Amino acid sequence: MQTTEQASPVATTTPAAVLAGVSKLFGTFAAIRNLSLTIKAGTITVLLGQNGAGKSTLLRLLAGLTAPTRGSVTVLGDAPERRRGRIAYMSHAPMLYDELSAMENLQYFATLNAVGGGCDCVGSPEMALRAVGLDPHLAKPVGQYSQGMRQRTSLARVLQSDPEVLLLDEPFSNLDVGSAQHIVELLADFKTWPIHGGASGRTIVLTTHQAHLAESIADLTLTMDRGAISR
Amino acid sequence: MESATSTKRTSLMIGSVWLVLTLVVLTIGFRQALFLSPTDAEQGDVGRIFYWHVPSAMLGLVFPYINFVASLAFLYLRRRNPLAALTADAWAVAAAEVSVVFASICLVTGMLWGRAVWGIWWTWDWRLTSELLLWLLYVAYLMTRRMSTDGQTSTLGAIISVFAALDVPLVYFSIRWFRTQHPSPVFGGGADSGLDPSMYPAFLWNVLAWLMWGGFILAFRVAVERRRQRLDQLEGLRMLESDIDNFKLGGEPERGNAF
Amino acid sequence: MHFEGMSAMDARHLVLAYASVALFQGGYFAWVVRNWLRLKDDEKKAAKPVE
Amino acid sequence: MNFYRHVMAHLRKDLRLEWRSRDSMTGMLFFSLLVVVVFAMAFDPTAAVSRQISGGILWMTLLFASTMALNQAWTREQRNSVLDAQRMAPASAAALFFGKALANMIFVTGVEAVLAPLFTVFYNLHALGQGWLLLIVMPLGTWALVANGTFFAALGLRTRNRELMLPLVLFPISIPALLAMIQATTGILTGEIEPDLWIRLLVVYDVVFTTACLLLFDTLLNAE
Repeated sequence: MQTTEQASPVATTTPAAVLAGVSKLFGTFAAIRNLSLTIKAGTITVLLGQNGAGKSTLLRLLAGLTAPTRGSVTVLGDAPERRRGRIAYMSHAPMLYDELSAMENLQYFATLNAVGGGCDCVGSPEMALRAVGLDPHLAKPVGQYSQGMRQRTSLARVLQSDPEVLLLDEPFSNLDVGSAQHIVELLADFKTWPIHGGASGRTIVLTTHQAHLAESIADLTLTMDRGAISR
Repeated sequence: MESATSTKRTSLMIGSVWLVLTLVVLTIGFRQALFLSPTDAEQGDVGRIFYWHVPSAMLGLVFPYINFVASLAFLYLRRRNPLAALTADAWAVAAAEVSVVFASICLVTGMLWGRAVWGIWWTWDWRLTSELLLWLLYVAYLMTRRMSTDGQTSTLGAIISVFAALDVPLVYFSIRWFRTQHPSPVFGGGADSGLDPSMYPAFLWNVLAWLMWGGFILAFRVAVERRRQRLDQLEGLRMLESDIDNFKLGGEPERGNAF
Repeated sequence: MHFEGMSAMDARHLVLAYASVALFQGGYFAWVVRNWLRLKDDEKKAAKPVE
Repeated sequence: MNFYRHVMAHLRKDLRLEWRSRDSMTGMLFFSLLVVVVFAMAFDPTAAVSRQISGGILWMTLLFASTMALNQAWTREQRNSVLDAQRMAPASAAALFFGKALANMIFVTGVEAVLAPLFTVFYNLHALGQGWLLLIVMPLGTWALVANGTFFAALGLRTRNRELMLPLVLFPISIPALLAMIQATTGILTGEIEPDLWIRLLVVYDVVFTTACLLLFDTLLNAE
């Protein structure tokens, strides 16, 4: 961890993400309809809504994995494709190699995330695995893990990259109540991790069906319906 | 709206006039080629295929360049100016289709000529082989566009187009070396080396005619493609505006994850 | 030109070549026209308000 | 420096994955063996004939075998959406391509190492030209197939019919390279053609297309 303490984030800095009149069509299916939204830096936003309401697509837009059909997406002051490494995204799929162990997977992604003389002390794979409650020395390949363990490995993968914007798609879906509670506390803790480089705080956007779990840490709760924000 | 319909009308008028002119020139070319130009002493009447074969071959080499330039423009504009990029894409796909049409004609007329004059339909001579590969490359381009998933067609097409454009000169030279080392007996005589002055009028009229036709069909195809793109956008807009009636509940939850 | 009868191969092939040119260009033209007309119909449909 | 480190990370990971499953290596090896046997039965080659045709057969075998393996080259990335994680990382897309291409190069070279003695035995081969030139022709030719193949296999991911797409695009684009490698190999085996012109063509092909792949891979990966 970085030891230099940051002053408490100033409220009037650049927002973490801005969506301006964003629509996303898949063929003739409108996943996102004319959505405008500003996500303040240093906050946790929880997206609720039914399947197909557009939550996942919204996260993929913020991650820069897909481009909007109309409108513009800005994350950390620029297009998300140009903020690679500062945004992390965890989807339904584990985004891990089944044949490799958790440690091997995380080390691989750690190398990919290290650009230039990046500080290796932050987000070491071992620490990330311990943080989510997994044994770093487990030699079993990820493919033989239980759903919940895979979910936690996946979370470790995004945490180790030490992101400023963290996008989580259903982070609690396959977890038992105990570990879900543990993850909620971990996320609340993650928000307070110091950042080097003068950014104004870590931002989390997550989607979930279990509203009661996320309520305690949410700064903002939005409900999506048919590609738009209804509440 | 007023100006949009009037420009539409103007372009329709220009198109019709151009088409009529083209048909006139095509008729002149046809008459020249079949009735006015002298019969080739060696080849007989079948030598007249030359007047369709050669202009098609020439144009079949021009349109790939248009496709290449339009594809580069598309790749450059893709993120910077999506609307202009769409126009570039319309030109690219139109040029590729027209290339395939002209290359097909070149191949078929060439084969008909070869059977009558050489006695064989096909020989793996460098010229024939390169033309066939050109045809294959642009068919591959069109197939890729057909098979690609929504929203990625233009980008994938543009990438293939760049590869094809890099490939064509290499194909041309490599096959030329290859066939120079094993000269085909049929190409010893040099039957079409040099052009007799008496053939000029028929030849030039036909080049002009097919150039005009090529330009017409290209512009027409671009217009149709532009229209299709506009309709697509309109449809998208309607989808966005219509609220509930078009919405399938729980539809496509996996869409967001599709790679 | 003088057609000495269609049995001669060169005359037959010349006609075939001309037919193939007409077939390819005309066929492509017809295909484009068909698309054009079909789009025109779709545009008319799209112009109607949503019921 | 970053680029090198990232390429090595991708390469190490691919080698490790292949070591754990050995899918593509065993598949390619057995397929190549089958093709060699089938051709040998079809032609009943004598030494003189086999010199003429074995260059072509060797490269056709490798082309089909590697196409088969390359079709699977990106399935592991696709399965758990690992590719999305790789796209999100600040490492360049070109490094991802290059690492994967190098890994495939190693696999196909391994297959060649097993195939070469088999060919010599089954086809009674004995090079009449400068046999050592094969040591230049083989890697150059293999790279031509593998680099383009890796690229177009990734392109296939973005289409509806991945398995069909790869040969459809790869074969026409590879024709100059195929011609060059077959001619060079035949030239070396028969001693009748000077292979250096063809080797030069292969070098040009490799340089041009590797550059194109490296430059365009980012566009391909983020085509969405």
